[in-house]
Amino acid sequence: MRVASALLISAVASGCSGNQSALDPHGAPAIHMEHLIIGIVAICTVIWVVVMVMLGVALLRGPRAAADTAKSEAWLAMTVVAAVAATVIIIAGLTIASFYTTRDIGVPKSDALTITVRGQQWWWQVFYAGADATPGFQTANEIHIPIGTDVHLRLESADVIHSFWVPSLAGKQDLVPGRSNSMLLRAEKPGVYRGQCAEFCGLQHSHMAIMVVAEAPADYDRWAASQRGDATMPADPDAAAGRGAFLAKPCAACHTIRGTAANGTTGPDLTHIGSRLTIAAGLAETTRGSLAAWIADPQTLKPGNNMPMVPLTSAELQNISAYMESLK
Amino acid sequence: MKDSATLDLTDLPSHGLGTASVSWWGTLAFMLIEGTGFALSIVVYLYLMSLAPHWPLDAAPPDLLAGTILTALLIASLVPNIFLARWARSQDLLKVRIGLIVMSLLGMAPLILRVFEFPAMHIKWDQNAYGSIVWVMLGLHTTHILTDLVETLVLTCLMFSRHGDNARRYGDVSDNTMYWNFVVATWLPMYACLYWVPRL
Amino acid sequence: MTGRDSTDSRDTGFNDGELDHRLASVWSTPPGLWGALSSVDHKIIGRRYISTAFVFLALGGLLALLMRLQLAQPEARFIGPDRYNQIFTVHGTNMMFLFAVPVMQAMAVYLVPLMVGTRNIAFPRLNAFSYWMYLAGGLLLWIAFVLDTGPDIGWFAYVPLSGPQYAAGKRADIWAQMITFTEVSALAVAVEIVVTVFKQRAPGMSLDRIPLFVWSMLVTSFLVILAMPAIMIASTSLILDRLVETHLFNPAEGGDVLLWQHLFWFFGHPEVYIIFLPAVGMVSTIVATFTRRPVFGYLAMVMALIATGVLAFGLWVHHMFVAGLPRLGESFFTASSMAIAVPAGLQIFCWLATMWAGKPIFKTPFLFVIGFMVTFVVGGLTGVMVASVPFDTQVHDTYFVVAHFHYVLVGGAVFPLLGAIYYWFPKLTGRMMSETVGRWVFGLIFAGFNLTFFPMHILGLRGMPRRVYTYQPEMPWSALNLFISLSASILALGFLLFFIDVIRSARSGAAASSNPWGASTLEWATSSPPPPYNFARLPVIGSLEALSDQSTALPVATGLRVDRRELLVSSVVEAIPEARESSAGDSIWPLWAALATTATLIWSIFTPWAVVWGSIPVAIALIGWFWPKGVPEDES
Amino acid sequence: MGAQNRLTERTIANPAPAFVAGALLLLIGVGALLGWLRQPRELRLDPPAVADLDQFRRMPNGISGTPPESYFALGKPYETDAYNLSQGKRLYTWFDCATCHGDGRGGAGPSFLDGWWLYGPEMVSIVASIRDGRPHGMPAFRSRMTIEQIWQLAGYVQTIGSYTPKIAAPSRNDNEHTRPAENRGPAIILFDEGPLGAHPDQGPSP
Repeated sequence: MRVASALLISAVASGCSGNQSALDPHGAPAIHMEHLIIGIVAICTVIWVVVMVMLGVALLRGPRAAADTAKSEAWLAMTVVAAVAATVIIIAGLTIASFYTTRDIGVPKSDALTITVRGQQWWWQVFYAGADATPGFQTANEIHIPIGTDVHLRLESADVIHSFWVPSLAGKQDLVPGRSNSMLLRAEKPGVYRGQCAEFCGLQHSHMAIMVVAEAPADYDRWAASQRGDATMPADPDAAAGRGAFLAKPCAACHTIRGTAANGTTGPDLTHIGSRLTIAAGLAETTRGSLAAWIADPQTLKPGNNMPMVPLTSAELQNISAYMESLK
Repeated sequence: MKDSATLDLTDLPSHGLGTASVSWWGTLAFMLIEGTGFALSIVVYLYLMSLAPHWPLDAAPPDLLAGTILTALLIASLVPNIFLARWARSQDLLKVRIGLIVMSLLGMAPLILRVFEFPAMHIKWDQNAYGSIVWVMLGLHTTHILTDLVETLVLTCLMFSRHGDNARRYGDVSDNTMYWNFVVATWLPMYACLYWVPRL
Repeated sequence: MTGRDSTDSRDTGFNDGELDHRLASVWSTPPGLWGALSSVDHKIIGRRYISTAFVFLALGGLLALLMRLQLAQPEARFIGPDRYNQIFTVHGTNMMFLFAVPVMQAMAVYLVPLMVGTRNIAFPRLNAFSYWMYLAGGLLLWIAFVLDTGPDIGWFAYVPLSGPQYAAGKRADIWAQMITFTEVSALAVAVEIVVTVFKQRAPGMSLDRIPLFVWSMLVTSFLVILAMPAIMIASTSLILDRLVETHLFNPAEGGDVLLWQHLFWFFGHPEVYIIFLPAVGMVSTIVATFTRRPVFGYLAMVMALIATGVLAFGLWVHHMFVAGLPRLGESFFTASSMAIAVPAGLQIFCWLATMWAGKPIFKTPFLFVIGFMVTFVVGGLTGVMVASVPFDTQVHDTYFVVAHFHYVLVGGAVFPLLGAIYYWFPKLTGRMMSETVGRWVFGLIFAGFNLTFFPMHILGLRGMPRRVYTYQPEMPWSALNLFISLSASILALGFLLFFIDVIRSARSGAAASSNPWGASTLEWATSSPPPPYNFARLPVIGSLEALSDQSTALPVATGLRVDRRELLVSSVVEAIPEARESSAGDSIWPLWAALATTATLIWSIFTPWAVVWGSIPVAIALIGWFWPKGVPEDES
Repeated sequence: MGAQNRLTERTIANPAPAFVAGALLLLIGVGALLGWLRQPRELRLDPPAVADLDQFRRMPNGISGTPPESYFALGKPYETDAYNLSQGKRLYTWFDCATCHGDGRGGAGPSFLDGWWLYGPEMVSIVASIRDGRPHGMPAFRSRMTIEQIWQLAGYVQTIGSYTPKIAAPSRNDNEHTRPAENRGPAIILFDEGPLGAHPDQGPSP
């Protein structure tokens, strides 16, 4: 059943959809790690097979000598010593391979694009720093990076320990309160790479996903420019009514929409929520319907999260969803 | 299966003393457990110190007086303690009784001084991590003085009762003196850590 | 006082029947409830301990089934996140602290005194106390869980999630205080075992003649003694942080959240070997018996045990590879974590050599050993994988790790334990378990286990994190999860059959002779089950294989008193007799002491003053425990 | 000595495993019963129950009043339930109550720790103060929080000014420390009798 676990794993890997898998790497660190994983798994599989063959033969071999002779004992002793020596050599080899891979994963350079990710129960707050002329901006649960460049992630936590893990791009790194950790993120080709909090962080640890959108540098610059802008007044009358409802209801106390009076800071910044792929940390795709479902009853979809169920009429609900969708 | 008697144990003593005693080894094992605990508390202290920008955190270094007198007293208490151990070994009831009374008093005196040590730290447990760890360390050691004192008091009562004059009791007194040596010995690194490390 | 005793109180003057009668009158536990509550017989307490641990195994298994039910489908609504978090926390805590460690120690409580040829464990009242503390701790956790106040912070209880700000209510305190209960009982048993092995071995059982199981329990006990204080400091600090506002783990006031992880894993990694090393001893014992020859390389096996024990303290950081520690330090821990594969490998090779040279007899206990070899090697190799920093940063906190440690703990410890139960059942109960059912049990558990846990490796590599109460339908994990959940029912069926077999065999199994397997260790030199005094006359040991030569009479020592509970104290290295020593009689005081301690510990999660007021009844109970009662055991 | 006596008392019977199993089952049974009686942590209240929380009656002077019947049916969760209290503590930070009330010692707004509560210590008064605002600067939070959050916050605020520590009260926060935590009853520690003295009628008496 487990005879060819390496084969099995690679067979499974080739068949999977690949948006959140250590075996489907698209960034330099993850590629190095995948080589190491496949190498170690292959070696270990061979070792396992050899040990099992020895076990089988030892148990089932044919007629045995009537009594142990000193000679056979000495032969056994030599075999055991040789096996231990082989273990030492293999272990040393794997340790060295591990060191080299660690070195290859690398550390981010100081001039790399720096993105600060702040873990919150149960969503990701993302800060893009501004430069001299350009202001920085804030987004949530979604990171855009240009392909082919090293990106430096600064990882912090607002409450408990979380862990940032986008397996197709890199290994994981914890977000530890009171400390600031760094990791290197790099994508080699455009795509959407899903990640998920990997350190148990309370009630909604299961629903704390993050999307990394890797795109060509020009696309990335266009995205960054649009994110820097404030939200615009929606043209659609429903959405405009939704804007009014949003500001009148408790929504604005927790969320910020730049360009409006809404400046709450405890929930995700919604200035460009309509442009994000998902809502509620990867819970659902961003559509008017899913937005309405989420706003109507967040505690059913994600029990225990910090967004309260705000009593709304169905018209208010529709209008606010339309407004959210319009915030591209 | 048949038996064949090959060894006669009749002449062995009916209670072992020192390393031939089970309770001696038990005491040693508990000392190992608690010693590990003490060592870890010092490690935690040094770990927190290594993270802090300055040490002690927001407090003056502890006043030396109470802690130093207590340390001197503990070291001095080793002398009657060693005598008591010797008397217990020679099973001298009168001297053991006197020694136990002396050691009971020498168990209480450090507790009085300890009352002055807590304020001498110039910080409370709930102010910051420095305050927390020094109170935890002092508390941990105080618990050990207290438990040994209770044990000494109970043994003193026992030695004045009809159960007293018995090799087993002398063994218990002897183990108790060993434990007191341990309580004193563990204090010395803690004293150095609590009072002198902040002055480095 | 030597020589004061009259000769008619010595065993020399009696024939066998009269001697048994006299010894039984001194060593037996009185019948009835009071006798049961005050018993200090290591066999009674050992059986009690083992049974309780298996009850906790069954309960923990039920929780595992609940989790598998919830995870069988994506976005299932069978269990909510709040309850699920309690379930996996209680499952982990229960299996580690209430099953795995206690059951191994419980086997030792029962077997070690028999295997070293003494009449009771050292400090028998402490042994009774440790059982009551263990029971109280287990009940605390489970009653809290049933009350919906079970801990929901994971068995590792990382701060700040378990700290004052993010863990509301008393859930985390119950976790931390339950640790104290099991800690006290584990430490007490460890001390008893160390002293029993050091000082109560049968005459002539020098260090190089100690059975391997006893060696493994000796090393394990030292691991307990050196590792448990770390969790004691950690859990106490957590309660202090939560109750009286200390700041040990609060980064804003100079504390540190990673301090918790260091302390926890400095205990937590040796904990794995605390569970695994006894299993190694069981495997060695079973292999020797069922290959009809001594284990190959006795000295190498002992050295491997000690080396594993030492190395166990040097690799805790491999649980923290993604916490953001300096890379150089992490590399050291990669090397040390890999290095522990060497003693483990050595042991595997020695067993293989034993099987090679011996004549295997495929009875149920040996089948479990074969199952152990197959699965534990997988777990060991995946352990080598997670020791590598880059490998670990991909699989840390994923189902890969869930698979890995279940292979190590179930494959590496529970399989040998089940084999050990089949093997020692005659000595525990005087009856044999069914060989036919045993083969079914082994088959179901072995197949069910591998089908359940092997796919988890793949799930982990494909990105499924641990400790999630659900996952989304678009993730490609549904099919494997359903498969795993279905396979878990095979595993559950195997365990169900095991429990049925145990209960049935204990009531009506075939009667066992004193040595049904033809084994060579001392516990088989007395009847099954052993009399309350274990050995009418203490055996004298002349070789490693105490019973290897069945034809000649067993050499024994005479001269112990029969009018009090008396056993022999011997020297540490050579086991030369040093003294006759009394062994404590039955007492109710350990129970009172445990109740007083329980009340204090539970009360202390509500107010710190509980420690002050609670220490008074505890002190009274301890004085009652130790105060001489004028019985022969209290005097020399 | 006594060997013959003990001989008659003792047999090799062993009722222990059955006894332990029995005791264990009994205790688990008791636990299960208690568990059935106990209410679990409520993460989502039904909308009608939430709406009902808004329906309480107040005395004409704005001090005190009667909570809705359903509040008692739920078991007064916002005063006794640790989870709700800790959520209230979060809201205290998130809604910047500290801007006016400081760490509970007051500032621009009144202190919760001085034994003098203008509108009394009852839940209904606190909920009304938060929901509808009060003269002299207390804004209404009706449009900024849901009513359930207001009850949670009110439960927490009541805990700050408590003289007898509540078991369910939150403990310290993971940040800089300015006063003893709620579970130590800070009001009794920090009580500072002002010029007006204590008002047992309108505040928790020290």
